[in-house]
Amino acid sequence: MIIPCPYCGRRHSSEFSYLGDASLMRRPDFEASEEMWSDYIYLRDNRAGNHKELWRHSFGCGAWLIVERNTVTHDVLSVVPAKDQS
Amino acid sequence: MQVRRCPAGGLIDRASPVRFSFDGKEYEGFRGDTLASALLANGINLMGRSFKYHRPRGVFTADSSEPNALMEIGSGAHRDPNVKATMEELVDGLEARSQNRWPSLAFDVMAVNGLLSPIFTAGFYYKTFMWPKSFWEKVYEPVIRRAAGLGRLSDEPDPRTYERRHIHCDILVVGAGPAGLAAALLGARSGARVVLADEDFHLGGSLLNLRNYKQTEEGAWADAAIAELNNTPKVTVLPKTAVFGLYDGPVFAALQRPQAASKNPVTFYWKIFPKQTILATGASERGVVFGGNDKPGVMLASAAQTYVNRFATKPGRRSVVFTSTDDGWYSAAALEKAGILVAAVVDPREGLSPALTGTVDAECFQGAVVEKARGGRHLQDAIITAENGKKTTVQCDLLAVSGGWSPNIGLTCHLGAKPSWDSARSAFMPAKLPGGIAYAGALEGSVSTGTALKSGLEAAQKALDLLEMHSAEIKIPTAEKNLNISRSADMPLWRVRSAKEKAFVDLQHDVVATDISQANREGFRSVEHVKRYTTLGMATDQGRTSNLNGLAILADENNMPMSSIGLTTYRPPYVPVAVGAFAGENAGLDFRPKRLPPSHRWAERQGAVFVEAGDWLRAQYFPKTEEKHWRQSVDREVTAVRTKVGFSDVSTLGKIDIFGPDASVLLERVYINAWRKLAVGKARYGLMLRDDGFAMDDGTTARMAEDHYVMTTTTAKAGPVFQHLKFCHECLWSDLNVAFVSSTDQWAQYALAGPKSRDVLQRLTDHDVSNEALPYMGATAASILGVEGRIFRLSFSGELAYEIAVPARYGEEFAEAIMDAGAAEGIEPYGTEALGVLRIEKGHLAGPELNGQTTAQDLGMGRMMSKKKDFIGRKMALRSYLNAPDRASLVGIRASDPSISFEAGVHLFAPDAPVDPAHDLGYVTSAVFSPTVDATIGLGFLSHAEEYSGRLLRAVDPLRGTNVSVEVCSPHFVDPDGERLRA
Amino acid sequence: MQFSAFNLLRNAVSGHRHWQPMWREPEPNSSYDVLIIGGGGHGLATAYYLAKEFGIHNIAVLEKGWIGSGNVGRNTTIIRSNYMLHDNIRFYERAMRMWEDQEQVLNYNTMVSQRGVLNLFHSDPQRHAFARRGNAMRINGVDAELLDKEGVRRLVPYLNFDNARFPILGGLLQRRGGTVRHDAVAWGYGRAADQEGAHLVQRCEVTGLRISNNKVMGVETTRGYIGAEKVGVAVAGSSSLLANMAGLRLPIESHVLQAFVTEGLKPVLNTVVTYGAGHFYVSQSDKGGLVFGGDLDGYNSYAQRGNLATVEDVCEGAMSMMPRIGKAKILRHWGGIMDMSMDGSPIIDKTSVDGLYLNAGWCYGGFKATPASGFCFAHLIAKDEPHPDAAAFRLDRFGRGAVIDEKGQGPQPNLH
Amino acid sequence: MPSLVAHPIVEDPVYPIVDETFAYWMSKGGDTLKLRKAVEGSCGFVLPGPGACIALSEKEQAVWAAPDQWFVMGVNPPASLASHIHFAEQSDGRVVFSLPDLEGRDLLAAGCSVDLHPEAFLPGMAATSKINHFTALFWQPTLEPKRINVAVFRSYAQSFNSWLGDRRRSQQQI
Ligand SMILES: Cc1cc2nc3c(=O)[nH]c(=O)nc-3n(C[C@H](O)[C@H](O)[C@H](O)COP(=O)(O)OP(=O)(O)OC[C@H]3O[C@@H](n4cnc5c(N)ncnc54)[C@H](O)[C@@H]3O)c2cc1C
Ligand SMILES: NC(=O)c1ccc[n+]([C@@H]2O[C@H](COP(=O)([O-])OP(=O)(O)OC[C@H]3O[C@@H](n4cnc5c(N)ncnc54)[C@H](O)[C@@H]3O)[C@@H](O)[C@H]2O)c1
Ligand SMILES: Cc1cc2nc3c(=O)[nH]c(=O)nc-3n(C[C@H](O)[C@H](O)[C@H](O)COP(=O)(O)O)c2cc1C
Ligand SMILES: [Zn+2]
Repeated sequence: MIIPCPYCGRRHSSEFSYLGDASLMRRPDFEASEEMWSDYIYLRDNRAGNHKELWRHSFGCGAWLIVERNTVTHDVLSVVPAKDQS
Repeated sequence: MQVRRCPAGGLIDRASPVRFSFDGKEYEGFRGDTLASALLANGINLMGRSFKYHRPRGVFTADSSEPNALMEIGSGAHRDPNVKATMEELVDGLEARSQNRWPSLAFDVMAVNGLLSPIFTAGFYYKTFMWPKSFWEKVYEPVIRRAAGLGRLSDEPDPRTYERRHIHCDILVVGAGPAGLAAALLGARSGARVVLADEDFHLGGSLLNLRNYKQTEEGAWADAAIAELNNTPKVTVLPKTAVFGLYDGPVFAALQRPQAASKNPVTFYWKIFPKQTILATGASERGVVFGGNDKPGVMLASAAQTYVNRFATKPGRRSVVFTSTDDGWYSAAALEKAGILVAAVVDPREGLSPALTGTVDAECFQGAVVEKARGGRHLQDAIITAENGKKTTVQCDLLAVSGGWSPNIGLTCHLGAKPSWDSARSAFMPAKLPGGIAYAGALEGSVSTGTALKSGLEAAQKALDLLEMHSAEIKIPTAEKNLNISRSADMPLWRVRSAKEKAFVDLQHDVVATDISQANREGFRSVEHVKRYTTLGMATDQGRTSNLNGLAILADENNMPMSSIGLTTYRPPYVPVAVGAFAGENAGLDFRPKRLPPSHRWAERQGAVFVEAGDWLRAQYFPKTEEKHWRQSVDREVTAVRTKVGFSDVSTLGKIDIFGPDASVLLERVYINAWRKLAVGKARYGLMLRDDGFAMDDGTTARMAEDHYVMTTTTAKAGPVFQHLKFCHECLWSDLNVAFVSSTDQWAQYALAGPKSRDVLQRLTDHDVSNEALPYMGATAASILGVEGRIFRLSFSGELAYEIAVPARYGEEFAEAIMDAGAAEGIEPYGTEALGVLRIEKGHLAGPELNGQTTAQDLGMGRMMSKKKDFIGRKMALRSYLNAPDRASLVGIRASDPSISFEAGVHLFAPDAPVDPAHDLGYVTSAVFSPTVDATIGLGFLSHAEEYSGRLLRAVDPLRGTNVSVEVCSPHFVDPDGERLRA
Repeated sequence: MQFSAFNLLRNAVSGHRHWQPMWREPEPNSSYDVLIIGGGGHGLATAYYLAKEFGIHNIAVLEKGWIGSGNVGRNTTIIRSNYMLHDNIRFYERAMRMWEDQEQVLNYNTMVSQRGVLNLFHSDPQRHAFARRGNAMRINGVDAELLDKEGVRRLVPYLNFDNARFPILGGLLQRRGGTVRHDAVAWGYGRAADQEGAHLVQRCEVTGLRISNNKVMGVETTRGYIGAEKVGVAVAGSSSLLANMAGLRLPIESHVLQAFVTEGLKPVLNTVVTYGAGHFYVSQSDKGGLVFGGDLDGYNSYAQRGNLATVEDVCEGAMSMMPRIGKAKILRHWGGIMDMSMDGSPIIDKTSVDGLYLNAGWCYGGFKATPASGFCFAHLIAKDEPHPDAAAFRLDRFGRGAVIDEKGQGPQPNLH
Repeated sequence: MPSLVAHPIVEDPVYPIVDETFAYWMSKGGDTLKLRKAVEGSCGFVLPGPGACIALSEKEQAVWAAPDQWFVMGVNPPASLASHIHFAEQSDGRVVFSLPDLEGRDLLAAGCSVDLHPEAFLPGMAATSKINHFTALFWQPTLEPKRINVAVFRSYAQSFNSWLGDRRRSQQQI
């Protein structure tokens, strides 16, 4: 897979680390219910198809990125820095 | 004597004879030969034995789809099993051996399996060998395993040199037949960066099969094209290179076999990143399934043609050609021109044009088939059956077969695309692929040389357009002129039904036509089921010459059209690839890079013993000559720290510089405890959790300036913690004004520990390091022996201790300087082993306790969790299940008597309790002999820790056969009140 | 037809023309007592035990492809019960005991081969973790041995003992562990379930769940609607997709794991060996191929194919552990979609929808679970209560914090 | 008090090691524009954008390393910059090898998937990537004769040096 890093350009996916569903950016408030918390921590949509997810260009510029990628075809659709969205 | 060598012609260099051996006998061939062509030239046709029945087999193809002629090449460490003789370039001294036979290729006792073949049908092993139960591992399986397998893997480490290369290009062209050459040439002339790869050692593809290649217009053109490509700097020509896989990206992977002439053979593994790709992989001929179609002497017609035209070798003296395509006739003509008698041409088609049948001066059987081939170790004759049932027996030692052509679609399927059946072409054609991948030549249906050349040009033009490059002009040969016959349609011929004799579908795996029928009868209807039940297409050739025939038989049995029967999945690699090639240089001692701490060379000079810690190599202990056991060294090092002073390189701990006005806020959110009030010049211990409430890592963080902290992590977690901090910043709280830099490598940081450490330290710096000026948990920049460094008053050992940092380049010298400065006090260096003992004695945590399964509460730090703020992990750490009283928590464990010992990994039980899971109270994570306590001590996790505190338990270790009495105690074995470290 | 050496001979004489199909190919009925979605090892085993052990015969297994097309047909065939946590040991040991009788029970040679599973360690902390694990096994009555370097050398002499970046210090050996012929497990259970009356419906993809008043009514499929009292989901890598049809989200991500097989070789390896300093484990199939695997590719995927970087990583491990493997040639490599759970352990539980049961979260280790998974899932479906040996594999354990996390990686599935 | 002496990190460097100071410069508060201006004002050069580097001389170079972060060689930040940048000393954290142009490209291509063709990786460009198992920041200064500078973590330098040596050896043998 090739991921176009917004900073570094097209790079092979082996330069990146994967975290998972971009919903991990929506961390609940401490006051939120335990149920909301456990949904946030443990449950995933796990879609077959387009999927927004967090990758870090850890062997490159180090930035966290939100990558929209198709989990069936592995096509990468868009990449934006996570810090611009958080 | 090369008894079967034609007197002239061929792309071999008769001036360069090459000596080689086969099964211990010496032979001669020529440069330009393959092992297979040289063997044929020497009159050897028997080249292997089949997998299951050990039937004698001859060479079947002249390319990488070869199912039969697999050999062992080389000996000792260089012994290479299952090498295709058809692809092995002949070199001087080549040593080849047949395989899977005993005692010899000509006489193989395992051939008795053939007699049992009525039993050894598809899937027979699933139905038997079940009784008695214990016999499978002891009797049946060993026998089956010994009989199975092909070549023998050398018992020695693989000595070959593998190199890896990454290459990017505008246009990748796979296959250097007419289509590929034309495409590559146009790309090259137009100034594109081109990579051209072909698995053959001679570029040219099918053109090489032309009679007198060099004298033909196409041959001359191809040679000129190859020369030009080789001389164009922006073109990389890769002969002997099989592009074996297409991966997401697209990234193509290719394997380049070593160049024959090189003294130091290197196998290259290429990773190719093209902008545009043209696949021109050609098409492969198929055989026909009929009785005895596996006899040595039966081969593909195109292969026979290759042997006579390209290699000037006669694979037989008297031949029969069995074809359902025009190409078979041309092959027949080629045989005839080379002086092989063509006794008969058999074609199931009728009404063939006289122009076609006139190309050969042979008896012509139209509307007929070869029903059976007969012979033992050599083909003797073929029985031809005409449509009216009339049988004719024709003697022959070569039966050249052409059952149709299949485009080489393998690569096009690696990303999951499904090819579709084209009934006009009687072939599965490749699906369209995204990512700038196009097809040319026989692969996309341009099956004549002329159309292949043109389609290569067109594909290159399109690629250049997409690259927005201007396309140059090139001339291609007019080719078609020697083909004045219009092509009659191929008749897909899969099998000859009347066969009673064994008719082979998959030659290598000995899958016969009746296996397919039987599988079908037993309910295996999907092609994938049939493949798995019969093992069709699962051999080293992956069924390249057989799959389609097998599927056609299945379609036929079920009266289904080919289009709905489908194909089994193609997977990489297109040709088998050595495991070593993928590993490249990353094996043995170079498996992973080594990270060396700053004192490494110094420690080496001290005779330290080293230990791996992730990528790091750390000094484990520093033995003295009189010490016979590592424990003596470690005890001495520990005692030195407890009684005098010792020093240790702790540079491997992760160090992260955190800058910015919001650094304190960030620390508040990642650590469980409070940070805002930490004064400049002070350090604090912190524990961080994952957001699920379990502990992630611990360490001290020092505030060096208002907006600058230095965080320390454990050695193992340096990377993950850095990533975590970046996550917290960029993904959760990007409004925070902070920045991070990993500065682990910048500093040589040494722990100086022991009651005398202050005295030693004072000799290294002018900075005031008195207890008042630099109290426990103080942190300061300071000049150390004339360089700018840092001093932290931290203690992992529990003694009065410091960590002193100097820029890493001084690390080696600094170790020396510390030793000098402490000489009077009897300073000793200590390694990771003593470090471990010291921290366990003090009850400090490390990896075994921070194992991802423990919470702050479990670790005895529940009270450290701030109630005034949110922090990562807080919410989930508060869950009631994680705070239940029976949850195992950190305790100290000590042997109840100095004479007994226990090891990490023991489980804890109440003295009278049965040893079963229900009574398992916990386990020990770390255990050492403590010279300070003079007993074996450990840290562990215990349920109902409070209740058992001070009581005796059993440390049970069935693995090592021990079961000893231990006492539950505080995890702080030394100086529980922390007086020493504040001294 | 009963399989035996005698029958094989009899059929050989008659040219194998009298073998019966191993299973029927029925048109699905309009409804069943129990529908099992997923014709993998677990689904087929569940059907078999539902009928055989719990007397429910009006059942069907719905498979979108052909039976065994999922992970059961593409795994590295390792069976073992060498876990560290009691809940896992108990369950996988049940499976191990069932494997030991399986061929006789199913009348099918699944080639259960107890050739031993050896996990190498290369550092003291690793040794200690293995000791904790091995002792936990022994406490559960499961066999385990801790070998030192010489012990390992005696068992597998040609590993890299002398020239290794991470020297081998020893290994944890479970002699009863080994391999089982993957396809045969699917076929053996399929045939046995069919004989017990279950319908195996192939090329029948479930596209929707019909739920009314929070009770499952039946399923929409590519072959029409099929009603059911109870529906058991055993679709491994597709678990989240099925759950989504019921509006549920799962503590699961789907990831690809690759496997590799080399050309056939004469016997070189008698044990299953797992490298402790890299991602590599290997065994030799009865056909002679070295079958091996390594780490996940690491990102969510529903494509059954892998990435080149992982191929390299696995082969680097291979070369470092077993330097003679260099010239063994990879013949084929492929991928499977794994239902990676948030703690690396499975789920066998009811869902919040009445009549909808879930069997999932098997990660890269569900093949060895097959008999016990089928049995315990059948127990749950038939009796509406968990089998004691699988009672810990509940869905609510995550929220409660009662995770069963062998590796301590926390809720990041690609690290398990 | 005696003064410490530095030891060379790599005993037998395959290629020359650049003996200079290094540091990361990071913008305070992420205001890149302001930082750029300030640097231009006080140092006389413009901090390069993503994937780029600038070379004032053999000794003084600045390389884009990460968003809001530059790897700066041989430049002492003037005090006037203190309010604009965080400054992380890395003179001992990184070791920079200076590789001859074409040979260097060939060797790096053995382990690096970035396009290193002379027409693709031009003078003035920089990249952080993986070279085999090493993380490296490399750049080609706009100077003649052309060279490629490769910065690796200090603790890996010896290992990286052997890797380079091994690659060069097998390159020469082919
Ligand atoms: C490469 C690899 C190596 C592995 N190695 C091992 C190992 O060595 N040891 C081990 O114990 N485990 C191993 N595993 C894991 C093991 O294979 C799986 O955990 C186990 O097979 C999963 O259970 P199953 O057999 O029921 O799954 P599957 O065989 O995947 O069955 C699920 C079935 O559901 C079907 N399905 C999905 N969606 C639908 C739908 N909508 N409608 C109808 N049907 C549907 C699928 O087609 C599939 O056939 C490995 C897995 C892989 C991929
Ligand atoms: N029906 C037919 O398709 C048919 C019949 C007879 C002759 N031909 C001849 O075939 C030729 C077609 O030209 P073409 O250029 O399409 O094919 P080609 O067969 O001439 O060349 C294909 C080349 O691709 C190489 N190749 C295939 N897969 C490869 C891989 N994965 N990696 C590296 N190399 C690989 C082969 O070694 C071969 O040299 C014409 O000359 C035509 O006369 C075709
Ligand atoms: C244990 C095991 C052994 C295998 N051995 C072979 C083999 O010898 N030859 C072969 O071609 N494929 C072999 N395969 C791979 C299968 O052909 C196939 O790739 C795999 O089951 C996945 O299916 P798919 O590639 O059709 O998706 C083996 C698979 C497994 C699980
Ligand atoms: Zn980047």
